[in-house]
Amino acid sequence: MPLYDLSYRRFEGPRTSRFRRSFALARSAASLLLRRRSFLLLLAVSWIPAVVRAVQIYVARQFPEAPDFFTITPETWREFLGQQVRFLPVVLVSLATGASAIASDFASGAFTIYLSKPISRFDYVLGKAMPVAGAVSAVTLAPALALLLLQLSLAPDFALLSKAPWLPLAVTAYSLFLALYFTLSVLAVSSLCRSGRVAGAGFAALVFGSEIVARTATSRVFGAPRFLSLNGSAIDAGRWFFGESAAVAPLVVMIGVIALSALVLDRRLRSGEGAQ
Amino acid sequence: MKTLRGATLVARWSLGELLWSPRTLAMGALAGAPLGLALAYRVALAFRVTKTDGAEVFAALVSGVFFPFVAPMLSLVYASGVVRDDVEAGTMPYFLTRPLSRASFLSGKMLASFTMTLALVLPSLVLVYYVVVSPSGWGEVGARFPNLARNLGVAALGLVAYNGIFALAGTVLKRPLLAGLFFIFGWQAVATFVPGRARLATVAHYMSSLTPGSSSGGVFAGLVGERSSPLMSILALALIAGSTHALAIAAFAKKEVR
Amino acid sequence: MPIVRAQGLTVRYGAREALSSLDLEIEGGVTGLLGPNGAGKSTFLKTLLGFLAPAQGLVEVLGRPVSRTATELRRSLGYFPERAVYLPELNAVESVALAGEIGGLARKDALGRAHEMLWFTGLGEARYRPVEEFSTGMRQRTKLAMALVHDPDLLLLDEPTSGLDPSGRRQMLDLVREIGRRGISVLLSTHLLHDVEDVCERVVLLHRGRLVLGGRLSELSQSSGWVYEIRAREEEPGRFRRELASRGVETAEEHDGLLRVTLQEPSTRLLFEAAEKASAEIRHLRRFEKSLEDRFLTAVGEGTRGT
Amino acid sequence: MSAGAPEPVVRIENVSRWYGNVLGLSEVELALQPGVVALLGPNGAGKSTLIRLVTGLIRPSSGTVSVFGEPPFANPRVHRRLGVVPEEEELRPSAPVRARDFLVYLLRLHDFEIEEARRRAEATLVEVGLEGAEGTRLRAFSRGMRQRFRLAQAIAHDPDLLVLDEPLTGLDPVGRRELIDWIRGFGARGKTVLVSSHILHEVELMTREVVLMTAGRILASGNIYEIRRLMDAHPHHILIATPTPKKLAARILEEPGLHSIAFSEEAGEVRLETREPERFYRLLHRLVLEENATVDELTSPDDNLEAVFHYLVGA
Repeated sequence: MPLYDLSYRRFEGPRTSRFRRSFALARSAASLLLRRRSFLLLLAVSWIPAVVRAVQIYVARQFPEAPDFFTITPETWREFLGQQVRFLPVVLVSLATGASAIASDFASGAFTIYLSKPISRFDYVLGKAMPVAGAVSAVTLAPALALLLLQLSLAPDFALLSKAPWLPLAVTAYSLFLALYFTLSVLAVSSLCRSGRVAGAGFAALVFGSEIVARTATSRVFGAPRFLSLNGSAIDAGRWFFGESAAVAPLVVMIGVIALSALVLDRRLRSGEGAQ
Repeated sequence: MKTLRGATLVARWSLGELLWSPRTLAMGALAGAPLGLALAYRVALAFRVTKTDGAEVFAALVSGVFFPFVAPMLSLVYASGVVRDDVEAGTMPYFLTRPLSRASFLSGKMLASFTMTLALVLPSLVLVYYVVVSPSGWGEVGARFPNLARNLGVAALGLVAYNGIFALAGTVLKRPLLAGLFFIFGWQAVATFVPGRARLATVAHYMSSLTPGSSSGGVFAGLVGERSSPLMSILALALIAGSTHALAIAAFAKKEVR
Repeated sequence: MPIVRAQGLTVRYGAREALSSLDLEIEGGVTGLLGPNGAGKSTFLKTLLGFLAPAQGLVEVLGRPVSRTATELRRSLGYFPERAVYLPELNAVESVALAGEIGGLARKDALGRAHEMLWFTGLGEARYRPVEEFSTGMRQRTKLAMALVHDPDLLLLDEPTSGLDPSGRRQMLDLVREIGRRGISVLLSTHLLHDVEDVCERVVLLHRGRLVLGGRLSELSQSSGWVYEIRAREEEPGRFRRELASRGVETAEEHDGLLRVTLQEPSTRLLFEAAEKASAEIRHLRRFEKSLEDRFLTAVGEGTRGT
Repeated sequence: MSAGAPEPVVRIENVSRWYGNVLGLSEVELALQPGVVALLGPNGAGKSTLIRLVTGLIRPSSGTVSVFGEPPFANPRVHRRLGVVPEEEELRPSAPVRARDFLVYLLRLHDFEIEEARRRAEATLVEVGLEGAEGTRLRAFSRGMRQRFRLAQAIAHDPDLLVLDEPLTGLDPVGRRELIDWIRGFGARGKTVLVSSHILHEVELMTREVVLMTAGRILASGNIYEIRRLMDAHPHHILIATPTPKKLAARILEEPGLHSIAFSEEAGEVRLETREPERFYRLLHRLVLEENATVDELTSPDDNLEAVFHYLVGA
């Protein structure tokens, strides 16, 4: 087998910036995801609520006398984004993209290969976070903006925007905050487990578990104060972004979870580096 | 090596292993969640934020959190690892070439897993009972005691049934954790929610039938379907436990472990 | 200018001191890193990469100090880990190209380099197959390709030949020799002394976290006196040995019939004469240099239990 | 494997084993008598499959395997007298288990009482060179220490049949030499040892009995020199180091039975091939003694296992 005539040559070409290196990590993960039919199916299914909303906008525009259920207000977008969380598209998408992201790198040893290259732990997390945040935005920000465009295209007098010019900004801010919240929490759980499956099961148990505990506490123990599950807080915090008066608890819970996830990620990646 | 002696040896060692494995930290927190709620209730009670009666809170925590969520999750995490843990740890070849039958090895493992779940659930139940009922005075605590005793019995019976199902899954399936999650949050939640006979193929239904005045037993604790008689429920749980443990042992005897 | 320098380097895992005040300089070229299990070889490689922060002392690679924030320094380092590592779900070209991009190459440069590296390591035909289906030998070569793709100046190899059969080992060592010839310095950590004897110019021997032996391989293994290994076919066992002893030749019996003989002067004629006299026939005669293994054993000492 | 010998410790009759459509073993025949036998072959030749069959971890797809006269799969009676050093795998118990406690537990599974189990565990850990590390956690073991523990758990109950799958990998030279000497000693005590490896020059120090495998089949089994003699088709190489290669080569050229000859002045070397090595060894003796030729070194690269391995396996 002629081994050496294709001998080794030195490389004199240009070197890229650190961001481009973590972007390469993200692009590779994204291309793997887009190859999986089950993931594309999940994205498609997650857009169904947006289609329902589009019908609602169309009916409200064509038949002004329709029942007020169809009236379009800025809150329609908050409700839409909130439902993307409650009826699981956001949870399932973050699970599908983030659960095994770091766990499989620990299991396969890929983490060691990446960190032996000239990137830092932050670059690594950034590279792992981009596909997850992108996927979550694909089922929150993208459909919400599409609905906004549909609304504007059908209403020439831009009534909605004149009444609430801040709406596109609010939708974007809330979507990105949701993306940050779910991305960091699923990656933190992923960094705690040795296999992607265990991480997926852990994240699902965390989300459903907090839902059950919160509902039991609220409905049959305390009645009054609404106990907050992971999803519950994400939904209620939406009010802050749409200028409605809102309790501070959901926002505090979300910020707390984000901080905790960042802490867990830093500690796990630091110990992962040494132990590999 | 007589089967019984082997099984007890394996059980004692595996219990030690489970106790010190990192998973017990997470499972301790899970079993402690209802306790956290009970303490929050006491604080709310102290500030007169809520007036619900302690006994009712206990019933709510038992049927709302313990039986549909804590019991099955703990059983899933521990029982589904009866084979997989040793394979992943790389120690399985050491055990399969020892002079003890596969039946006694697996029964030891399953006994350890069941004991571990018992050791986490029962104390938590007793603590929650004490925390929420004691404000209504010692008389109440004594009066309600049979209620606690029955719930401890139902919990133990439910745990042995769940352990059997997930131990079988752990021995036979490639991805027992995923299958277990679908069983808890998918099948069992829906079957106990919709009317009809589907609920007979779940553990939660029988557990809720044995605790009067509770919800339908599943995660969507909603409308209360027809209940099975207590005797039938106990028999059903015992049958589920017995058959699944036996099937697991039969499957393991033939299994070529990687 | 040494490519690696350590001064008073101490690295601890909890209470255990893996490296204890290590002073060491490694020149360019292919250097063997030797030592019994637990001597601190892997720890030393990880410290060079900045994976482990030293408790005391400093370590420099290619003239620049290593620290947790010296990320850019790893651009000139290539690492071949001991563990069986691979990039999940990717084929060989995708794996090596991604490793190149993270090493700082633009996408198209990384793809070009990936193909080049895979042909160089002998994986040309298998480059589009998923790495998860590769045999042990092919995985080792993929690891080498991933370590080389961003063109490092110093290559750190941790047990590159472990798990390979003889032909696989020979091909891996040929690759290491070829890399050395191309001006890339190599630090080869291994248990197999034969690998070091085949490929390395210099050797460094660690034991319990300290430097015990270092220097050029040629100097370390020149022989003292003429020592020969003989195996003879004899009608009467033992007679040949007695004959040799009667001629004042010091003999020692190795296992199953292999004799080790020390001569004062290099002429072997004496051995044939003794064989003829003892009606024996010499079938194997090899001049024996004090092999690296002997130096290793004496330097490390027989009592290396439980490290 | 002489016929009519007592019932062999391990008998494998016409065994094939498939993993789906991947061939593990096809129609393998083998019988093992007491002593040390080395199982050799390139990666993927079927060595591990054969070992997993003998130790009863898997069942044959066809044919029969019997150890001590019984099928070994999940068979406690066989496992009582069996010691296994499994293929090297990560040893990552999740719980912080100590070496001594784990070994005592494994011995208790052999029906030993607690005191006997502790005594044996202590003695075995010292014997394999883990003195002082008995109390260390298995997770913290280095690769070499793990390998030594792997041996300890296989020999602590003094088995009659010891099966080792690549025991040398990961051991440093001191550890390897100790293990080789230990295996030779264990075989000499009338026990049966089956050891697989591909570090050939070290297996030669262990035993002369080999089983050569490739692509799931046994190519040859028996004493290495017997196998070598059977390979007449393959001429013997003889290598002579001499200050006067051309003169010596010219002299040897006249000898009948010479297959081919080459000499190199710079290397100071004569290399010849022949099917009658005996004749040429005698010739060399005469040349040195009567015609004053000088022979510094005389080696036959074929004798060693590596050459036989290459010739047969065609690596």
